[in-house]
Amino acid sequence: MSEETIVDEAPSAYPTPDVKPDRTGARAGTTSWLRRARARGVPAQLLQPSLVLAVLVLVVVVLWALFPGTFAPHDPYARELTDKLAAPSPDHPFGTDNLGRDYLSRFIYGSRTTLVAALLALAIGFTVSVLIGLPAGYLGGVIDEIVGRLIDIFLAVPGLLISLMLVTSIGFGTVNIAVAVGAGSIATFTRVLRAEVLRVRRSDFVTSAVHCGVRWPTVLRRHILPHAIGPMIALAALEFGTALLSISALSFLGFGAPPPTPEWGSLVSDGRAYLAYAWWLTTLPGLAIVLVVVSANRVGTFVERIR
Amino acid sequence: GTDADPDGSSAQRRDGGTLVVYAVPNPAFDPRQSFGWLNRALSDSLLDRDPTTGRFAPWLAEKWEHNAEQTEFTFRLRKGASFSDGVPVNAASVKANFDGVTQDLAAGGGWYVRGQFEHYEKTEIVDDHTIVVKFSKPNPSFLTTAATSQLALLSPASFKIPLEKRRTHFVASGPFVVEKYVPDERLVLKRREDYAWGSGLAQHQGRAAIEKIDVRLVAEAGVREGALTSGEAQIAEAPTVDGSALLEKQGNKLYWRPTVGIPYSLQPNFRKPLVQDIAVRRAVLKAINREELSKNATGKIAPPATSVITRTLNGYQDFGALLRYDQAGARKILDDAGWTLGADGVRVKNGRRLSLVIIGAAENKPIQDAMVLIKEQLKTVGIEVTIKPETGIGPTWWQSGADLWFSGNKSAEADVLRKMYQNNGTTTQPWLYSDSAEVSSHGKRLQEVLQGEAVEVDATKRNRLLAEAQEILIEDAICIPLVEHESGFVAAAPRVHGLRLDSLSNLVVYDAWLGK
Amino acid sequence: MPDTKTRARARGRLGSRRVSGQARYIIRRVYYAVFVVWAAYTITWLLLFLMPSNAAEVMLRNVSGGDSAADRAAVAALEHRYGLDRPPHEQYLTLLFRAVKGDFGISTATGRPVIEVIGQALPGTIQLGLAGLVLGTFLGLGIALAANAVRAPFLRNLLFSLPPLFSSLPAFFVGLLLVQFFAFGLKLLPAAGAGTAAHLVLPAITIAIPVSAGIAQVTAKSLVANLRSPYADYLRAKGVPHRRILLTHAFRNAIIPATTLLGMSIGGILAGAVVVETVFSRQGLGRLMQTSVTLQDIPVVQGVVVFSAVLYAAANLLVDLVYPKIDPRISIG
Amino acid sequence: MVAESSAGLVLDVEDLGVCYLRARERIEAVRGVSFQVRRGERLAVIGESGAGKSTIANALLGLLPGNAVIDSGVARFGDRDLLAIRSEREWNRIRGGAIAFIPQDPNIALDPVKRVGQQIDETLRLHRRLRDRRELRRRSVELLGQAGLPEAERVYDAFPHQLSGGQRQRVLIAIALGGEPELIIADEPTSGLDVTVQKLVLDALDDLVRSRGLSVLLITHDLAVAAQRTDSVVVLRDGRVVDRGDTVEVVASPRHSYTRRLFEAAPSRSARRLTATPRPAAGHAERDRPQRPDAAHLVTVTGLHKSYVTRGMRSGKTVKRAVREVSFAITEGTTYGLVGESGSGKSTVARIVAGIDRPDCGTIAYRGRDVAHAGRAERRRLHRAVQYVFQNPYSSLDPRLDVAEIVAEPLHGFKIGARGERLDRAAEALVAVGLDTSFLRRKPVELSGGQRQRVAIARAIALRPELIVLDEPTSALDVSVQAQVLRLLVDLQHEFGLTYLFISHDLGVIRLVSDRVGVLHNGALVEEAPVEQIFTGPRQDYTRRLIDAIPAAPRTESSEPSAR
Ligand SMILES: Nc1ncnc2c1ncn2[C@@H]1O[C@H](COP(=O)(O)OP(=O)(O)OP(=O)(O)O)[C@@H](O)[C@H]1O
Ligand SMILES: Nc1ncnc2c1ncn2[C@@H]1O[C@H](COP(=O)(O)OP(=O)(O)OP(=O)(O)O)[C@@H](O)[C@H]1O
Ligand SMILES: [Mg+2]
Ligand SMILES: [Mg+2]
Ligand code: NI
Repeated sequence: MSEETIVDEAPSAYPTPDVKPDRTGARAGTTSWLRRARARGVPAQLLQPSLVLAVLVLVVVVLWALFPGTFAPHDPYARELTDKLAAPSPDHPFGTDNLGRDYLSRFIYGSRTTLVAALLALAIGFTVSVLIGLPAGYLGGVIDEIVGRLIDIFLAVPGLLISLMLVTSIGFGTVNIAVAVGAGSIATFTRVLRAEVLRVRRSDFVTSAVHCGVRWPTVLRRHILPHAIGPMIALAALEFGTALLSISALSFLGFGAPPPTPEWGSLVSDGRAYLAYAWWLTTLPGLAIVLVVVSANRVGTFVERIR
Repeated sequence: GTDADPDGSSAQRRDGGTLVVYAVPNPAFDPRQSFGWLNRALSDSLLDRDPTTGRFAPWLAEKWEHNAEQTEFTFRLRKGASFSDGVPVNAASVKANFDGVTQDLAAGGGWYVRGQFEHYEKTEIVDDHTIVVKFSKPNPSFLTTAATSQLALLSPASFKIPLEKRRTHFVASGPFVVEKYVPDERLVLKRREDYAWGSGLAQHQGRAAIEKIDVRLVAEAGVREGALTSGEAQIAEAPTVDGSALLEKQGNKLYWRPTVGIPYSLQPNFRKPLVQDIAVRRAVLKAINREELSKNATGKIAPPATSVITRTLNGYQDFGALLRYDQAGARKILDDAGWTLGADGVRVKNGRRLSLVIIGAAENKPIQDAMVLIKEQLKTVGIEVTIKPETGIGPTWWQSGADLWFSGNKSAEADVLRKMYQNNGTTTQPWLYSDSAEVSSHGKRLQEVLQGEAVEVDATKRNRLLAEAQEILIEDAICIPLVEHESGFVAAAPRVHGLRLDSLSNLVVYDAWLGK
Repeated sequence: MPDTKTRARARGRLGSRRVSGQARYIIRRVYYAVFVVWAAYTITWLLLFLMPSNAAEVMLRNVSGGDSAADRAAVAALEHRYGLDRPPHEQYLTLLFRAVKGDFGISTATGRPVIEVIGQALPGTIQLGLAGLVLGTFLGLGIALAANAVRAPFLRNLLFSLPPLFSSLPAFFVGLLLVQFFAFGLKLLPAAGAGTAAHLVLPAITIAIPVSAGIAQVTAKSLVANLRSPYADYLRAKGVPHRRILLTHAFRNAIIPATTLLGMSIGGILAGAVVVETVFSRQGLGRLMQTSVTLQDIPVVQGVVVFSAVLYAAANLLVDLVYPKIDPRISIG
Repeated sequence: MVAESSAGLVLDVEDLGVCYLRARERIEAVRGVSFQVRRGERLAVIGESGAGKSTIANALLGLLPGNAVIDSGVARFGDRDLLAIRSEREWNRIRGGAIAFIPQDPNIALDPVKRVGQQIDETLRLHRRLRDRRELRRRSVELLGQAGLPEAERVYDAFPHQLSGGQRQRVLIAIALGGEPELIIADEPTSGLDVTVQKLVLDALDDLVRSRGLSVLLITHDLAVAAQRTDSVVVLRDGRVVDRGDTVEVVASPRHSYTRRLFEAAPSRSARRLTATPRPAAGHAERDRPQRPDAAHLVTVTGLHKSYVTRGMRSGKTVKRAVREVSFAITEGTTYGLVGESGSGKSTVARIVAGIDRPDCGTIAYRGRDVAHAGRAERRRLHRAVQYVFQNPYSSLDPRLDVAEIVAEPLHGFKIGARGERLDRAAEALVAVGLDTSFLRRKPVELSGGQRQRVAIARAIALRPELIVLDEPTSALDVSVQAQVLRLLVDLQHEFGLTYLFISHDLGVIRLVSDRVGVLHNGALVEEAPVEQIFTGPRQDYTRRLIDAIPAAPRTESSEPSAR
């Protein structure tokens, strides 16, 4: 009857306009995301002011993390006895704390611990989920059933509580909270990956490959992973912001690196004692964290969109 | 202060009102298991002791006396006093209190009074209001302890409650009772209308002037200070050093008293090979600039320590000369001991880096700041320090692997030294030092002195023994004293009158009243 | 009237099928909720069982309060008292059996039953969570509707960028900022504590912000999709004005994913409570968690985690039960 | 041509031009289109997919998407120019009122969370200004009755998901009537429906239009619908009018070559089985047709059952019995056609026969060996002999691989030949399906639908299989492309001696390629016979309806696609 019924989903699903068959070929939704990015005119998109700003912020912070010594105006541990609890000034843009230490320098040095922790958390979440989610989603059966249930349960307990429980067991410190946050994010990653694998696995080209006698490790490597990894990368970009927040929160609660090592969360927490009369100690690092997280999320949504 | 009327005048005393206190959350307020101003609001002791003169005053006991050997202490109890559960304060209930100590000791508690009860024999009831407490050996420090909250009287029923639970659930005879307790959030105290047994040092008799005390338990000093500034609270407990200066400028009054007992010190974990080395401990002792700690971390309310006990204690002697900041001396000690400076500025000996872990209370900002400063100071002589902030550090701190514990101790008696440093062959304090020569240059002398001091009835002789103990502890750097931390530190709004601090430097609110 | 009679009959026919379907539906959802709680309990037990530190020693040091060392005998006694010396599966089964009866053990920090400690913390968190949830829901739905209603591109972009901004705000920062501004600056609201409605305002706002971010994001996205969907096109072709399409059609449809999210955001609220209750010194599950972690009070940590799973399961059960009322497509089946 | 009387003119469109702006690209969707609709007239706009039909409808309803620009034209409707209306409020008065719209897919056009009654009431509220609930209900139920729904009361209180597609489409008709329109614009009003329901709905619409004297602008690509149910026709190609006039005239003698091709490409009721194109070089002996009755059965399917269990997040466990008790046999070298409407279980059977899925019970004997319960090695051997071509050429090719890799995949999978050899065989297969080797390095994105399906077929034949299961291999393709692919399949069958299991929902297509036909209905095989017998003497009502659904455009002898 009709040559248009390409969309053979259940009738109750409401396909949005972009699900409509698109004769340019993007229809399967599995096109290489880079190619699609180019086709959609990424250069123009890249020039959005908010995106440029976000990338700039991230670049600055990454540079801070890489070469804190080059960017910090002062030694993060040096105390200037005459400048205790000094308000922000050109010399001390973030002011100084009760020991007379330059807070901006401490923040810049804190970028290293915090960013490294966030990246470590991401790496753990990502790697473990690939190790679990990929075979589970592909092989199905009992393994997948168990993994699916585990994900359900871990999602029922907030990630932060899982992290806290792990911190209780493995102790405090930057690496430990990174591990705990990473472990807390495994469920999120695995859920997305598993869903992607299930989706790709059901697609005709995978069925076809299996039917063509291709063995399963090859199917995983050649057909499934390349298609399932796109959403994972986008998720990782978004989860980076979340990991930053969780790590700052744990550090704020006092489970991070011991003093005097600066961390973003503990800097805000240290300033709390002077909340009533030294606003800069909480407000400025706080704002800076917000800026970085917003930037990370902005870039994350961008990556997700061009996927 | 700028009050036209001194606080002592009772002519202007106003009755009633609610006192809002922003206090540090404390998981316990049982006087026998904790310190703090709440102890004195909720419980009474047999005696009181003037913090300045050291004279005893009657409280629940009208009269007291002891034999010459100081092994028998007789107390005549005041009539009419009662615990808030209705049980009278009489011979039987007081006996239950002393017997309760042994019970607590057996259950792993009662640490504060352990020294005083090592030779406890029994309590005899003479009549309904007279008891005799008997020890098998002289106990010269007993009365001093009896006059603190550490031996506050609880209703006999309280001893049936397990120790852990008793931390917040007990019945005593104080001027206030707990009306409502929300852990970590709020504590509401209500005055006892029938209270009529104030201490002899109190400025008034009868019930307290303040009807209710609304205690908000807030961990952040900044918030506590803010609440006082914004008028929400009348008392902010433990303000920061910098904050308190500001609060005072705003017209608030600051109350504190140097602590009594052992000043903030570094206690070595003698299980760790690095601090077993006497040279290392001595170098640490010399390389610390106590003036700087006091000036930049703990504030003027915490002067540099001059001995291993505070100057407020009987038996204290000034060893400030031994505790002088002496970088060169520290370097020399280490050089002599074979610790050579490595490439990274940290000393090494036999391939072992001179790297120490210091553990300290995470929730205490001055301690954290002081540890940061110590880290810097020790670095200049080639000792690396890692800070380990922890909450609720207890006896197992040495299991955390730390080399040094940043801590202090409250006690009204110099006998606290014995409690801390006696090494009686048991394994109750496995982190303590051994008497071996490499650890101590005085052999078993310290133990002899401590055991002798405990039973020495003659005050002059006893002080001499105590002085020797202090000297050994400092010379061998078995305790590395830092600063005499403040105690009972609060900032109060100008309208709060009648606050004072007791012999254990705890704030007493019984006499307080609220002006306009 | 014949009209209403046939109508009643028609309703009845559809209705009776729905009842039996719904009974089965409810049983299934309850069963699932119980499963989630059991599994959460088991997993936390497993994780903590693998934990290196010794619960009995932690307990003893809290009891003694000073610094006498953990006596081996005392530790052994405690271990025996808490059954820590028995084989793992036996421990697990006894504990599970006790947990079913509401006994989650004894808090090592306070010596009180965990269930009592949690029970004491619960009202504070429920109060805070409900306030945050209600505030967050209204804020989120408001933002989503406004974002789809306004025409000015600038305002529209601004409203659409609010949810991602909100979800990037660390709760500890928002809380401190609010305290600084409203409590210390304007002296309008108390900075910490609990008790009165005034005490609830700032923490509730802090906790509502991430909740509203999620709801606004999902609802706004869903509204956009619904407004672009064929039925919205058709409504336009029917001559239905935009505002009516938005409010009476698209909104009803967009609420459906938001409802699911509402159930899930319980987890977020509990996680937020850890920070918010700490910042505002309120008693609650979150604060309890924070202090228990620092004091290594293992039974309480486990209790809170399990309890958060209970709350999550309960909230989602509730959502599942109202779901058929919102989405008629669910009711039969 | 159209009579030049302006009397009774309802809609007069002149020189309509619309283009879409898309990422620095200008797509000219409609150019210089003019037509008129008179009172009581039914005008068909026909054309291939993408010809611009919907664009015209949307332009006339003021519903063009934001990136569309009207370049030129006037559309006089009464005293207004529809293209000049800018005010949203004015549009809302006209849409659903004087001009009613019936959308393509009834399954997704109704608000899923509102009762059907409320959605009819809405039109009455907005356009007839009715407020009283009881009155609204009475009128709505009446409209539902007029739209041909027997259980109007029940339908009024139902939610859309509780109705069938046909019922929903009639609800849309009722809504259209609610505004008392002068003109109904219907954009492919039945293409979302099953063939068997289409007729019912169109009949209901026809009756109403005739009894009320309404005008209809019917957009369709279904030539049979246009031929049977409209008075005049406009043929669109690439946005331009290529042919127009009285329906009967245009259908009888299409003037434009495009129109002719449009009609020719569609398989018809009277079409015959295609035979292979005679190739001079082919060394194969022409096979006898119809099949030798004594030929061996390659595949024998007996008592096949298959159920699907779905576990929804909220809806719980549901069991769908997709196939029950299906038995048939395929003779070697022939094509077995499996026909049935959407959801009848065709793909399920196909996947089981191809060894992709296993049946719940029943046996499949391949050359006498049971494969339904075979082990791994056995199934692997089966896969070599049985290849599968998917319905959707857009999803069955991995977009990341190039054509060479795709076609060589089975060779790779079964470890046949060395690397270079595989490439040669892939190229060979590609040539066999009529694509030259320059396609080897292309990615699927760079191919048209027809080319993709050829690649998929090339992949299937690369292994030289015995049986190819073709699951609706042409239903995603345009009619003209469909004809080419069908011809290719027949030629390949001849050349390689292949056996086909050919699946389609279109009996017309089945007739072109099959020797024997099975009719599936709700998972059961309701009828099974040689192809001619199905057409000459269908025993089941259902089969008859399927036959009726084949486009029935009258055609000349020359329009037979098979050139004998
Ligand atoms: N929103 C849009 N943006 C860009 N191009 C569009 C848009 N809508 C349609 N087109 C293009 O305009 C042309 C005409 O499309 P239109 O939808 O009118 O075709 P149609 O004849 O209705 O096709 P079908 O039978 O598939 O519905 C096509 O090439 C299509 O790709
Ligand atoms: N994997 C599956 N899980 C659940 N149900 C399924 C699955 N595959 C098919 N079904 C159901 O089984 C029935 C038969 O499906 P099948 O795909 O065989 O139909 P079909 O005749 O090929 O339809 P179409 O023409 O739409 O392709 C349908 O009702 C379908 O919804
Ligand atoms: Mg169209
Ligand atoms: Mg199919
Ligand atoms: Ni004054």
